[in-house]
Amino acid sequence: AKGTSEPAANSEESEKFVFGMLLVGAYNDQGWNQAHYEAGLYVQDHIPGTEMIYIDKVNTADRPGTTPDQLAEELVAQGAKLIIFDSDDMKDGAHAFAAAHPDIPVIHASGDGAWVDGNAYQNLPNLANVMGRMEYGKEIAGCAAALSSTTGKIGYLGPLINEETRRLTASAYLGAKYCWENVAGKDPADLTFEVTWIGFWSNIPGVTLDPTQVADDFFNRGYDVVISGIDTTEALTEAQKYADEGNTVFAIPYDFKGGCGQTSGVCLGVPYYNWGPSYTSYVQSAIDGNFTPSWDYLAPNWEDLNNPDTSALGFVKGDALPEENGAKLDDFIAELAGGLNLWKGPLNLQDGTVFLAEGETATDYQVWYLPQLLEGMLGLSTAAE
Amino acid sequence: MAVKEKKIGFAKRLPSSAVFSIASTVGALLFTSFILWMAGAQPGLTFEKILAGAFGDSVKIANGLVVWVPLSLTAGALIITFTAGLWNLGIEGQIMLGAIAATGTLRVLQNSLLSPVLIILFACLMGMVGGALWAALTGILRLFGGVSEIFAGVGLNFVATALSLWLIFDPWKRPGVGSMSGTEPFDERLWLATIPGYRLSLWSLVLVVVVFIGLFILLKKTRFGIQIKAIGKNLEAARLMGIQTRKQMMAAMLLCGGLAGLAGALQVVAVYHRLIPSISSGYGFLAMLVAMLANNNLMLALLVAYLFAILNIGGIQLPIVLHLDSTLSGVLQTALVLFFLIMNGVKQHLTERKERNRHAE
Amino acid sequence: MQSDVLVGLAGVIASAAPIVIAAIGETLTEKSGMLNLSVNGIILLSAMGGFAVSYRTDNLAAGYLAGILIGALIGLILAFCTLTLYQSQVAVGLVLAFLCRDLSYFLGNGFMGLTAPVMHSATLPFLSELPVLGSLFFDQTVMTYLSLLCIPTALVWINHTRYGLVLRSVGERPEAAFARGIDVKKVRYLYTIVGSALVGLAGPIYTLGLKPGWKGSMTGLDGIGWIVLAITIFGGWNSFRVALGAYLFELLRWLGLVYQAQWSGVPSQVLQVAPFPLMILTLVFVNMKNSEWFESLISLLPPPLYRFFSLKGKRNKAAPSSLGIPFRNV
Amino acid sequence: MEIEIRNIHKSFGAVHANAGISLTVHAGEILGVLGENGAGKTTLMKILAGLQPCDAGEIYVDGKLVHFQSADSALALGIGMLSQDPLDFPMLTIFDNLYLGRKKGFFIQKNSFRKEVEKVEDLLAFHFKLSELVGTLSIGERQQLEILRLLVYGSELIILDEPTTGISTQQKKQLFDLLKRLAELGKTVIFVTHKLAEVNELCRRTIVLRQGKLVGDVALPCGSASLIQAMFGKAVDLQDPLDVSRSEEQFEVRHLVIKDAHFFSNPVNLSVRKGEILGLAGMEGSGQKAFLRTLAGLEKPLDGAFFDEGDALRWGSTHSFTKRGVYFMPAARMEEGLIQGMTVQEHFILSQPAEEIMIDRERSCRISETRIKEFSIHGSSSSNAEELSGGNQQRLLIAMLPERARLLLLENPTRGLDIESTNWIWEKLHERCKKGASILFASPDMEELLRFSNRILVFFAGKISEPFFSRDLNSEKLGALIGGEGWR
Ligand SMILES: Nc1ncnc2c1ncn2[C@@H]1O[C@H](COP(=O)(O)OP(=O)(O)OP(=O)(O)O)[C@@H](O)[C@H]1O
Ligand SMILES: Nc1ncnc2c1ncn2[C@@H]1O[C@H](COP(=O)(O)OP(=O)(O)OP(=O)(O)O)[C@@H](O)[C@H]1O
Ligand SMILES: [Mg+2]
Ligand SMILES: [Mg+2]
Repeated sequence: AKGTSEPAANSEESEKFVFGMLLVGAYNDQGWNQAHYEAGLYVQDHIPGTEMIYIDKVNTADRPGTTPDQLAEELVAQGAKLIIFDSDDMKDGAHAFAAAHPDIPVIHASGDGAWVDGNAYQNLPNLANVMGRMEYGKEIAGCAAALSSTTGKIGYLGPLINEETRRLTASAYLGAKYCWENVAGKDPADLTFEVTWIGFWSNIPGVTLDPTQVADDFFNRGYDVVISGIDTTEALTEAQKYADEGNTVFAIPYDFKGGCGQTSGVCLGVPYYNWGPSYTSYVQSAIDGNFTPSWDYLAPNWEDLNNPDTSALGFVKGDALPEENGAKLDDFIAELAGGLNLWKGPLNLQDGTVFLAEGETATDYQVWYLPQLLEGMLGLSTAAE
Repeated sequence: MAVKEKKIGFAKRLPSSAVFSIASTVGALLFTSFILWMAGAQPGLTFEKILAGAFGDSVKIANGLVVWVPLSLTAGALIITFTAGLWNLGIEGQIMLGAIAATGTLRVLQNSLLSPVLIILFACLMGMVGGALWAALTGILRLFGGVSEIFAGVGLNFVATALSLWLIFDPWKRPGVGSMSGTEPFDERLWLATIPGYRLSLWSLVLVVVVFIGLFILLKKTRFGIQIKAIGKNLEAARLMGIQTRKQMMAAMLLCGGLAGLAGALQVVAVYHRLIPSISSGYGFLAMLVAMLANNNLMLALLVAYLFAILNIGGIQLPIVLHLDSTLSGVLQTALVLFFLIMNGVKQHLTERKERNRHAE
Repeated sequence: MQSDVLVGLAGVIASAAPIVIAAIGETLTEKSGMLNLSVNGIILLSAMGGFAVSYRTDNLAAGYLAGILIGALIGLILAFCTLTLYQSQVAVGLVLAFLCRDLSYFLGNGFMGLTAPVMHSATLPFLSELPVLGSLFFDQTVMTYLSLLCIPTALVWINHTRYGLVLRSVGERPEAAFARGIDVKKVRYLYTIVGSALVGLAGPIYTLGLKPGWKGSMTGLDGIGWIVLAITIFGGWNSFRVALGAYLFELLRWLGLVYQAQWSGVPSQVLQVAPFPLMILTLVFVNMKNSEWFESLISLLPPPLYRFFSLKGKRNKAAPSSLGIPFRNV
Repeated sequence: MEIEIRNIHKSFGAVHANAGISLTVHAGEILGVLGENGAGKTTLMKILAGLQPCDAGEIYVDGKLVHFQSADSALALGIGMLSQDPLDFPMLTIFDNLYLGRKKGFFIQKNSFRKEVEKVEDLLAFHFKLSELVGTLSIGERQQLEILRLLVYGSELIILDEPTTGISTQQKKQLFDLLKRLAELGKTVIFVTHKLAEVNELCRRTIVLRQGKLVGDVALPCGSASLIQAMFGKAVDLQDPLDVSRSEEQFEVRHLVIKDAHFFSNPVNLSVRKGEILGLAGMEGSGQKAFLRTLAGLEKPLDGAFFDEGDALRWGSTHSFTKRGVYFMPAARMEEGLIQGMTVQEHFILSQPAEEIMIDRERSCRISETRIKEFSIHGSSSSNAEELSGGNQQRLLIAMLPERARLLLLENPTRGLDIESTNWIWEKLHERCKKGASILFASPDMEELLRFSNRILVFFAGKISEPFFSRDLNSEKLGALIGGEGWR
């Protein structure tokens, strides 16, 4: 197939705009990386004459001896004129590459190097950051969990502890707490929200906890919803196993629109990223020659949460969410759209210190760099002291 | 390939060693082609792309050398222990501990008034010490605890991995965040100088050359070298000849760990400039394959390490241009060693048969 | 609370199942004097292969069978290279470990994230009603039952059957076994293949049951094989103790998550890597009986006691005497 | 059962170990097989017992031509062999050890088999505790166990290959009684040895092998002279050892208690003069090896001290012994002495004490060449050790002993050598003695001990005698002592 398409491609060679993408995991992982990969395909479809090239598994375990900036250069050598780094892990590589190649626009997804007020501001003219405000997605997920839980025990399968994972976990808690009290009208004292961190983004036998075991343990201890904070699907597959054996348990995966996969009756829905529209606008601006660095912390399109062309993130309801709860969830989403802010005082940190005073709302800075979990959540806020 | 021509008459009529080397290479290529065919790819094109990816331009060649440096250092290190008959599977952990020790040293000294050159030198030195101490643990377990170095090494690798993760996510975490991207990168003045425009540091190339000349002298020209060779081939006889076997085996372990630690330290000061979760990059195990394929020959190890480095770097092209997974490089590397072992066995088999026939005449 | 713990322990038993089966497979192989270091690779390749076959055929059994066959094939290659071509067991085992791992990632790329049939637990009637044992042992999957069955079967096979005696004799002193008319090579071929086939069964137990699906290097199986090797040693080549080792390993992992919040001062990696120092300490302890200082200690005893300690002491947890040592008959 | 073998040939490389041997063994007889070391006795027996294929020749059992693929196909036809070192399983129980070889049944049938064993045990009048480990038995008991096993499996012909090595006189007597009983029961016994007395005591007929050929078939009892003539081809003449009575003492052993796997010795006090040669006599495995290894610093004694010209040597590091010129030479040439895959020159480099770090190739090449010439080793500096013939390997071992050696501890220094080579090697060793070195050597060969040593220590199952002057001993006396008789 490649041989036949080549001559045709040659004619438009001059106009073709190639952009490169570095994926931290496999491009077809049905998670974080596939969301990015498909966003790349979306760009190809929406801007004629663009082509994506990629390298996946950009991590030192899979690609010994390489650095992200080095791999980005490989993409440049293959003609890439814009590079997307898709992971926080590539932070240093993305910054180094951007500094070394001022002519090439660089997008570092999930990073904060282009945030003027952020802790890691780099002041590079060609570095942009983009991140969806997944706090909303997690709040919706938390709400869906609270609405579906009968035991009031919600588990959160956390990866490793850092600022990003803390704020997302806390958001899920805030959503769950809000819906438990205000939508389901239950006693807040009956809600348990616990996070167990496996210690890494994926399972390394003999070194990290086993996410399968963590999910099992939640279900065994009467937790009937597990929200996944990791990119792999252990929570969902375990829920499916428990459900197949006659238990009523649910899971909420993460990252990818198709995250519920082929499961039946366990998936409450999935909060997902939709990187396509923002990537399209970055690529377009690069083609037009007016790429400007920015730190984009994108809210969803509240008019149409799941619109693939306008919303930076969304929430797809799963088949395990009954219509009645679905409607309640829609109401909650509408409230969020109407300006409901769950990151509003009074809110205490896990150790009891005040995070937000009565009536105070959190700034982006406060949310992004959340120092601890919130009061009321079970689980570690930081790795061992 | 590496096998020394025996001076025995009856070996003469056997096909020469080169024939077996070629046969094993062809076997590995055929096997890999078969795997490619199974994955629905064109073998010829794939190999071509790998080569293009390794030699396409000077940057790629330099990147190949960046991999070659730690790989050959580690292979050289392993040749010491292999010569002494020790299967030092703990090599991965030794690299990691080297990197950890180097990182720790840099952390302590980075704000001191010492000149960067001194700090880097000191970090490399401490890296060697770290690797050597980790190796010493395996050595002590083997020589005084009776625990096979294979299992002690494997166990300690896991411990080393856990140790580095713990350091990265806890005591040495970046301000506020533990990140998979590793510890906070060091200041640029603490980076080992590279050739402008390349990732390659001339110093590390020089280091490899120096280390290998040193290894060559050590193994071929010193009493220590010939003593560990004797130990590797016949421990009991070596002991009865008055060789201090324990001391020399321990020395072999320490040297190996030291060099592996140096490779780990170089990863910190020359490549990553920080401690990352899989800092050893699997070079330890890869180097083990290198040493096997090179049949513990130092010169060959340099070549084989380069071949493997090329495969690693060239393999990056596979997802970009062919939508194939880069682990194909690993398949080819391991297949080369497997077929080398098989052809080695076939050769020995034929040699023995010839010998038997000779006596039957 | 009580039942929480029970269910958790039942989970430990389930998640230890593949390790038990693989470690017993490795025990059989090692009992014959063969060291199979390729376990890690076999598990990965058969996990991938078993999943792929099961996905293609939509048939669970076919997947498990594929895993077994893949294991057996790798065992055959190992046996051929070491027993027929006389190459080093360590070298060949290591190379196969890495070859299989890379192969599984390369060939498995097309099967990422797909869904194949999954094995569910099959509650045993009556038995599962038993007070504590019921929920611990009899509400499990067929593969977990198989793992439980493997333990006594292997124990009886090795210690109480004629075939087991042959196996032990070959691992202890091949030249003597040869003199008794035993085809040492054949026995070693056989147990290498059978042991590897059991190791191969562990792969699909993960991808078709415990951790459904294939996710490349994110599957979280890389390293299990080394743990299996460690547990085989930890268990002293006795299937019962080997199983205990596997349960201990999973128990520690489970405790790590249960007590994560309580033991906030302890790095989370500690319990996870604990099995390795434990294995090493066990080896040190077992080998203590061979060490010089222990020898000089017991040599102070009168001869009958001395003999008792120097031989009886070694009897239990000692490795098969000829483990890893090649045998060539004339 | 009657066995007939015809024209058996067997070669190992250049060695023609069996060169056309024909023989008939009759039912109920105890046949002796005599021959010097390397005559081909073991080879012939292994062929007969199916442990080794022959290159050519036929075996008839009761007139029927048979082919053995393995030891157990021979055992199935009633031929069983007791190997020179018991081929059993120290780490298995006696029961398992006996059971191994059963062809039938899936499970191990403990009870029925136990009864079968007991029946045979009753016949032989000894009993084993079946749950014990084989490794806890003494060598003599392990032989009995092997005989028991062969009989349990219905052996009609039992071959014993040098069974009297390493067992006590007491046990030897038991063994001989047992063998006689077997003969009475109609079993055939082939008894391999190189000890004349044993054959005379036990057998009515013996064959003699020399250099792979059958050179004698003699009815017994008969005089030793003719047997010796047949075994060795010529009578050996004795020569006088050096006179060392006036040289000074340089090594002294005080209250030394050594340990072997099976016993601890009595305390030994001994002083060795410059140039003196001390022979260690005794059955193999009676403690000589442990004694030599202890003096070489390779093993720790339980008690005692070892002085070199008044300085006590400390155990712990072998190195401190070699530094003072104390060297051990093992008997197992390729296993413990030489290193496969290393050249002759490298062997010389390794064995020469030197402090310098670097190797001076030129010098070592020179040394190697002169040594090769001096010890007339057939081979070059660059030959690998395993390429040399056995005799040359032995010469290499001797040549490797450093010049500065002051005490040579030699385990079986002429093992596997013909008489010429033996004499030659002793000439070389005498040269060392003249330069002041002392020698302790173990040998299974009484003639050698009597010929070359000034004094002789006799070892018997861990008992170590006071040194005897060899001029006060003769073969009979020494033989008796080795056999455990005549001890105070
Ligand atoms: N497996 C073998 N490989 C090579 N040579 C061998 C082998 N077995 C025996 N020989 C050689 O064959 C010859 C005869 O050996 P054999 O063991 O039969 O002698 P023997 O009469 O039993 O001697 P001894 O009294 O020392 O036991 C010897 O030269 C020996 O080195
Ligand atoms: N492994 C080997 N490799 C090469 N050549 C060998 C090997 N083994 C033996 N030879 C050669 O075969 C020849 C015969 O060796 P063998 O040991 O049978 O000698 P021999 O006649 O017994 O001599 P000696 O009386 O010295 O023991 C020797 O010349 C030796 O060089
Ligand atoms: Mg013999
Ligand atoms: Mg010879």
